[in-house]
Amino acid sequence: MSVSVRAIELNTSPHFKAATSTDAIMLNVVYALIPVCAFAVFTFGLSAFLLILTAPLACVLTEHFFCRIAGKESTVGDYSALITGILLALTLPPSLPLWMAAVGGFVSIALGKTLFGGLGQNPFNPALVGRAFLQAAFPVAITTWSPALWPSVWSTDRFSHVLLPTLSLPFMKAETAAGYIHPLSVDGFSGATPLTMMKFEHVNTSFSSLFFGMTPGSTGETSAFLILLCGAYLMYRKMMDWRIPVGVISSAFLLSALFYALAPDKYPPPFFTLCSGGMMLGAVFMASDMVGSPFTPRGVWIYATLIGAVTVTIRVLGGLPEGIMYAILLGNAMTPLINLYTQPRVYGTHRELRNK
Amino acid sequence: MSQTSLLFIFIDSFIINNIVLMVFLGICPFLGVSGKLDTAFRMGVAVIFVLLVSSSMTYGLNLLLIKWHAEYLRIISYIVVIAATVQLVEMFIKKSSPGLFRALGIYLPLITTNCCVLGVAMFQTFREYNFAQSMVFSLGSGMGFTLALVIMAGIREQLNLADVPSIAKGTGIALMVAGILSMAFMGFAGLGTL
Amino acid sequence: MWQFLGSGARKTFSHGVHPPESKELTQAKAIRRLPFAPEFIIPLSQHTGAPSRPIVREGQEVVRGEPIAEAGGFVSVPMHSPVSGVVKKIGLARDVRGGMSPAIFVRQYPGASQEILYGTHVDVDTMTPAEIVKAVQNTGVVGLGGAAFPTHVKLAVPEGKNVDTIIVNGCECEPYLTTDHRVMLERAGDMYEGIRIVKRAMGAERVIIGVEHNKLDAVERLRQCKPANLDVTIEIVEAKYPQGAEKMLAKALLNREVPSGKLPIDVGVAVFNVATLSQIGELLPRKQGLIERVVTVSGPAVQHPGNYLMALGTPLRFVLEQVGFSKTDAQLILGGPMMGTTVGSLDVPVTKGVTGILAFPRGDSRLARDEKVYACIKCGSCVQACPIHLNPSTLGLLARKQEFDTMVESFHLMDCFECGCCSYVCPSNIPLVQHFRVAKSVVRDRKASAS
Amino acid sequence: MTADVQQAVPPVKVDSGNSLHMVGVMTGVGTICGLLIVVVYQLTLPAIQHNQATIVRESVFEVIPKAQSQAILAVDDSGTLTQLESPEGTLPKLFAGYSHSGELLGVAIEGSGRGYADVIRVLYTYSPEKKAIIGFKVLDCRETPGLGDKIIADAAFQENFKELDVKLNAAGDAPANAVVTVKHGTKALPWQIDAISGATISSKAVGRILNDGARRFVPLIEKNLDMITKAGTK
Amino acid sequence: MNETKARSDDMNVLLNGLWKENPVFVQVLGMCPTLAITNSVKNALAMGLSVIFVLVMSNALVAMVRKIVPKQVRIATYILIIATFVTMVDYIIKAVSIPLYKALGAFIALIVVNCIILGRAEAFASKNTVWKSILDGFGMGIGFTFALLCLGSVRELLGSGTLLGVNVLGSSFEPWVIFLLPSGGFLTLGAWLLLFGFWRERKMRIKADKEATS
Ligand SMILES: Cc1cc2nc3c(=O)[nH]c(=O)nc-3n(C[C@H](O)[C@H](O)[C@H](O)COP(=O)(O)O)c2cc1C
Ligand SMILES: Cc1cc2nc3c(=O)[nH]c(=O)nc-3n(C[C@H](O)[C@H](O)[C@H](O)COP(=O)(O)O)c2cc1C
Ligand SMILES: Cc1cc2nc3c(=O)[nH]c(=O)nc-3n(C[C@H](O)[C@H](O)[C@H](O)COP(=O)(O)O)c2cc1C
Ligand SMILES: Cc1cc2nc3c(=O)[nH]c(=O)nc-3n(C[C@H](O)[C@H](O)[C@H](O)CO)c2cc1C
Ligand code: SF4
Ligand code: SF4
Ligand code: SF4
Ligand code: SF4
Ligand code: FES
Repeated sequence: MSVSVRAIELNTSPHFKAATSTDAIMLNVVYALIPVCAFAVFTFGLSAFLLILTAPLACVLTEHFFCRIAGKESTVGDYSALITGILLALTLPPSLPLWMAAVGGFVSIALGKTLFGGLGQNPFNPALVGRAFLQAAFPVAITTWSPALWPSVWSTDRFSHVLLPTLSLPFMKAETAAGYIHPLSVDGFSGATPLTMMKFEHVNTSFSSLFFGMTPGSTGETSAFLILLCGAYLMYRKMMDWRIPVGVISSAFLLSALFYALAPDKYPPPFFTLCSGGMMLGAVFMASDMVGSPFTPRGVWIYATLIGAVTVTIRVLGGLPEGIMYAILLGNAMTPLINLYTQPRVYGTHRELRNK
Repeated sequence: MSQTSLLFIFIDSFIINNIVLMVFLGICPFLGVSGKLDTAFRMGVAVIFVLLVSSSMTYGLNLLLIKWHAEYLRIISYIVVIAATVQLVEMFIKKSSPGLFRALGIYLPLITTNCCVLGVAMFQTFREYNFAQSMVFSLGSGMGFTLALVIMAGIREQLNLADVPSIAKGTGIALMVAGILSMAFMGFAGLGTL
Repeated sequence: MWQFLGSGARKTFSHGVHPPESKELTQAKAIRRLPFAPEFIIPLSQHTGAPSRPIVREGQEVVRGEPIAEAGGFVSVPMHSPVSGVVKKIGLARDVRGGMSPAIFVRQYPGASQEILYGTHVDVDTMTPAEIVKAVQNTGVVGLGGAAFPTHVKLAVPEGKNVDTIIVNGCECEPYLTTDHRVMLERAGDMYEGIRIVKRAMGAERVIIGVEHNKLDAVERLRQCKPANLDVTIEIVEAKYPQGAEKMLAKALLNREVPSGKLPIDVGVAVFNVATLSQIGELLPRKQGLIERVVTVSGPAVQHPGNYLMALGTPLRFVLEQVGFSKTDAQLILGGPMMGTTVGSLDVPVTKGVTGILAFPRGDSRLARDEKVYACIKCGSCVQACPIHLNPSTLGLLARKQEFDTMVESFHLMDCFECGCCSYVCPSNIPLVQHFRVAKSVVRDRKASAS
Repeated sequence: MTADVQQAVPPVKVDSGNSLHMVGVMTGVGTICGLLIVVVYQLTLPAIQHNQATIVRESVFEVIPKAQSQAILAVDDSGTLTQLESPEGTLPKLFAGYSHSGELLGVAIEGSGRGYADVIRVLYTYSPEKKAIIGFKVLDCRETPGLGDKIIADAAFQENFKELDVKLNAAGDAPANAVVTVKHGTKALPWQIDAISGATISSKAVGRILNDGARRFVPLIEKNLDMITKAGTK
Repeated sequence: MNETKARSDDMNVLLNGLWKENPVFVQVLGMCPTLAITNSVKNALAMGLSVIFVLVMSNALVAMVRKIVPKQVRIATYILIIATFVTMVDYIIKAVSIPLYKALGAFIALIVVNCIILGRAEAFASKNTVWKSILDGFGMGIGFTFALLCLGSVRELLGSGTLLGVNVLGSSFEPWVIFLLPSGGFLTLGAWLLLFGFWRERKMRIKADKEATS
């Protein structure tokens, strides 16, 4: 038998590759976010659905547009812009005018990502850059909340009606606050999230409402349970660094437990801290974005602890009810420094060795 | 927390109303000397040092101006005193610690024309801080300046390895990063007031 | 503490990767001899160091085991004829990298018995260390673990240095390869003899054999036939790539780190591969030369995978014909999938450094090929894989911007030993090791042209 | 520098003549500068004083409805009041407003406190007749435009200060009820301030400023009511 | 002939500061006032006029004394001169309007250390005639004011929907508060620089294309 080989490939080692690739990781994050989105639509209705459509669309179009301008191949295929859009939508209040969500999507990608060179090169979490911009630009609209429409309101009206501000004309003022709840006529909604109630009235919310998401809040942040579940899937698939959520959550828990121990009537209990506001969504899906987080083993813990501690500090001592967004952006800002000062010691460069 | 307590003044000047990101003082060195982490850190230390010395000098000077009813000479005398202080500090360091001079020397003259030194002196005068408050205020401002500068330098060093579009290279991208940092620092607003 | 929980207190180093092992294809297959090829190609530069100098003429008849080339210096070894036959020519032959390099071509006499007629018995116990070094050089043995570094050079401990521990490397951490495994099972006696010789030559106090925990039968066998008068410890280490690298092994077994830019000998350690030692133990007492070695032939495109004893110089084409290889579109790898090299021609011979021949059909899912390269997403997988604790992510970004000086000065580029763990894990498919190889060679060239 | 270049450049002489020249120039320039400053200072001084006085006067008239004349009273540490001619000095000041007929309409008090972004300075009126705060104006605030700065002009918020109860307790040393800011839409008692929704922090800051001021100055005003009433007739 | 040349020379000096060497957009100097007081057109205008005044006056005085000031005390003298005019502006603004003075805050005093002014004294006025120096000061001042207006108008328009306090975008326009905040200042200036960068690059590309075709 004679052997003939037509095409022999020349390649450099290693010739093996681990199976996960970047686009696969991103796609799995999208999968993991789908249940959270579905629950948001279930809770808040049609407006949430439109929001979760608009922001990602704006992100993807922006990314495509800038790739075309730069004459590069479009990079929307790596799904990262899609994630940015979905996460942005999940951090916005359900009743936010869609045009504002589109602005947020544009800012996320343009200012948060493309400007720095695209995927992987952005120092800050793009979705949070977009949200921080919206928060500073439209502070009233972004702190106007609508009630969770389950389990108290079972009417399916929410799937056929939008909240009034959702369809506000571009660049025009949102409909007035009074009209927010109008089409669904929910009684006794105070327009406050568990966090604002805690911060400004010292009213606690029941654990189960918080844990399973029966509270008003940003579109995707309400159900701590679901977020943990979806995060666990990603961690199981080794597509997410478990140390970051664990670090953020435990440092937030410890610090708020300390405050609570000092003055239980003034400060929220630690479980409230963990399950309210954007803590879970931020810790699990946003702090864990590897692009803006350190990659050294010690650095990861420092980063996560910093985020947890800053969040609790802002919530407890600061002027704002919520601080996770700012904490993550600050964590991102510190990342290059953290990386630099926690470089692992290179094999064979022990101090004793060097002295020899 | 009382707004005149030393701790509050420190936190306020350090992060809440960060002198660079919120008050807009010292932007030129913030943009100009933030290319390299090492340089940035040294510049920051030099500024803290000069701020402490110059604000104690201007504090005393202001007392004299008030006593002599010569407040109209405030700007001119402050800037002269600051320039002289920087000169003296430079000479003193050169004599006493050549190592430190080598590290900080070239930054000192630049600091004279850095508006955060005069700005801090002016603010402490307008806010009628006493001596301890003035010192804490200038320490907090100096550290806030250093913090912002060092963060910026870290990010810019990292961006050197990124594909920043050519039209944004340099000052453009630095300003955008500063804008995002400034948004991030907004989270501290109202700290200690509720 | 984590290690304790995770891997049952097996000794190892931190970081590294776990590629699928796929050793079950060949690990149970006893060593079998491959038939002699009609023609052999013996490159003069099969080892690290100076090429050997031919001592035969074209047309000269040679006997199996006869020296046909002498050492070209101290860091060099002689060559011996793998078959009885005639020197067809001395000229250029294709090498693995696709270039041409000098070699001796020997045509087999079809009817020859191929008995080894060469060699006499020598008494090792009466030899001085210097005589052993010379004798090892004469056997032509080089590192059979893959690097092909002349073994006698390692044995000659320089003045002022001292080797207290000899590590015998039985890790074989590369996927697919099972030659060391089989050698330990089938040639343990020769190996212990080799250990005795080497220990005497270097005056070492201690010998440790390190074997990965996926070869427990080999451990069992080594324990059984350990000579009573030889003080050897057998240690089980975790099966993890690159456990077999000498730096990692020294760390795992002795918790010693070879200082950056130095050799194991600087921390009193010498590392030898099990096959190297078994050859020394076999050849040196008989004053014979290295003419064959065990090679694992495996991979999905091979019909009869196994561990074959091959005469050095056997052309690849012949090997593949013998083991049954039918594909026309394939990737051939000499060595293991993590560190081996692909070959561009079937006329390349098996040399002293070849540990395995692997054949994969095109499109095999494990192969790194044609994958879309994304930007580095700073996931840190590479940082957590690099056994040297480098920062491949930043090194990769620096390489892209050609910042070679920063790579060397701030990020220890020169400590990278090209194990490939970083490339293996990178989800963005960035060819990190390739970048580092290029960078290192640029830096070396610059240094050379500067001095 | 090479040797011939060094020769080409004449060495700078640092003799006494040169430094005399230096001192001379500096003195000259200094004199000119000093002169310029003093001239401008003198020229602008009346206008500046006028501006400052006007601003204070007008603000006071704004917060004391229908007032026609006013008196400025400084409060020293011991709690005694002295009448001033112009609003200068560092002591806290009260501004009493009088009607055409010289009747005391209210006393304006200046207060300041930390808001969301920076210090908020306000002026508000205590009416001895109604025992309540009846006027309110923000002098200085750097609160977020669109949110916190609603405390300046928001009509609903201003409504709080039409008559905000600060009547004294039986002992007469402090208001009977502390002024507090409550969440938007929950004002129920006359001493509560209804917060602006979306600017709770700024609203609370205003409440705190008023409460601190009332605790300190309302008992003082009530004690010195005669003196204040008379000050208007001077 | 000679006269026209002189006139075009003057024009060059004047235009240099306005565009080619714009202190803010090109030289990146005087950043603090540029960012701090540009949240409305009115403030920008007041600051711009103040800087023009100080620049022209100090340039003139520096040029006058340039021949008699010894090298060692050059900088000290310049600072003295600049501080004088800044003090004058400080008082003039206070005399004109106290609210305006408050809006500009400490930044009037900080004109002293504005690198543009010392920079022009050092780089231009100390080497040129009084007339040229006045022109340079005026050009640079106008350039600075132009930059302030670029920022001020964008920030006021988007941040409050007004220009010079007049409602432009209608009452139902939702203002983008961020443009009035510090971060908006950074972002707006950054955006202008990006825009100029884009123009410059496009011009260069067109030029390169032309050269390639010819
Ligand atoms: C230039 C050079 C000099 C060496 N010198 C010695 C030596 O003096 N002693 C020694 O034990 N090994 C020496 N080595 C061998 C190395 O320690 C090592 O065993 C060899 O490079 C193969 O290692 P590897 O298979 O891990 O890459 C030398 C290697 C090189 C490349
Ligand atoms: C990444 C890497 C992995 C290695 N793995 C092994 C191994 O599994 N087994 C082995 O014998 N040598 C391995 N080596 C080579 C050893 O470092 C060392 O050179 C060898 O054990 C020395 O023995 P030798 O000279 O007898 O071959 C590896 C080298 C590198 C760089
Ligand atoms: C950019 C920004 C600016 C803000 N400015 C103010 C402000 O000036 N005054 C204020 O009271 N709160 C300010 N806030 C705080 C929030 O609006 C806060 O939620 C509010 O004060 C309390 O909420 P509520 O009144 O809806 O209960 C600001 C928040 C952001 C993000
Ligand atoms: C675990 C994980 C979390 C992520 N979180 C974010 C996020 O919070 N915001 C975002 O814009 N992109 C996120 N991404 C997507 C992607 O990393 C991001 O768009 C990059 O920052 C773009 O360079 C995430 C991706 C992964 C795998
Ligand atoms: S010299 Fe002027 S421009 Fe340069 S950094 Fe210093 S202050 Fe900025
Ligand atoms: S060739 Fe491979 S299996 Fe053998 S020692 Fe080297 S890395 Fe391990
Ligand atoms: S190839 Fe080099 S950088 Fe990559 S893991 Fe191995 S030693 Fe580290
Ligand atoms: S593994 Fe690849 S993508 Fe991840 S950090 Fe390293 S180089 Fe970047
Ligand atoms: S540092 Fe240049 S103007 Fe402030």
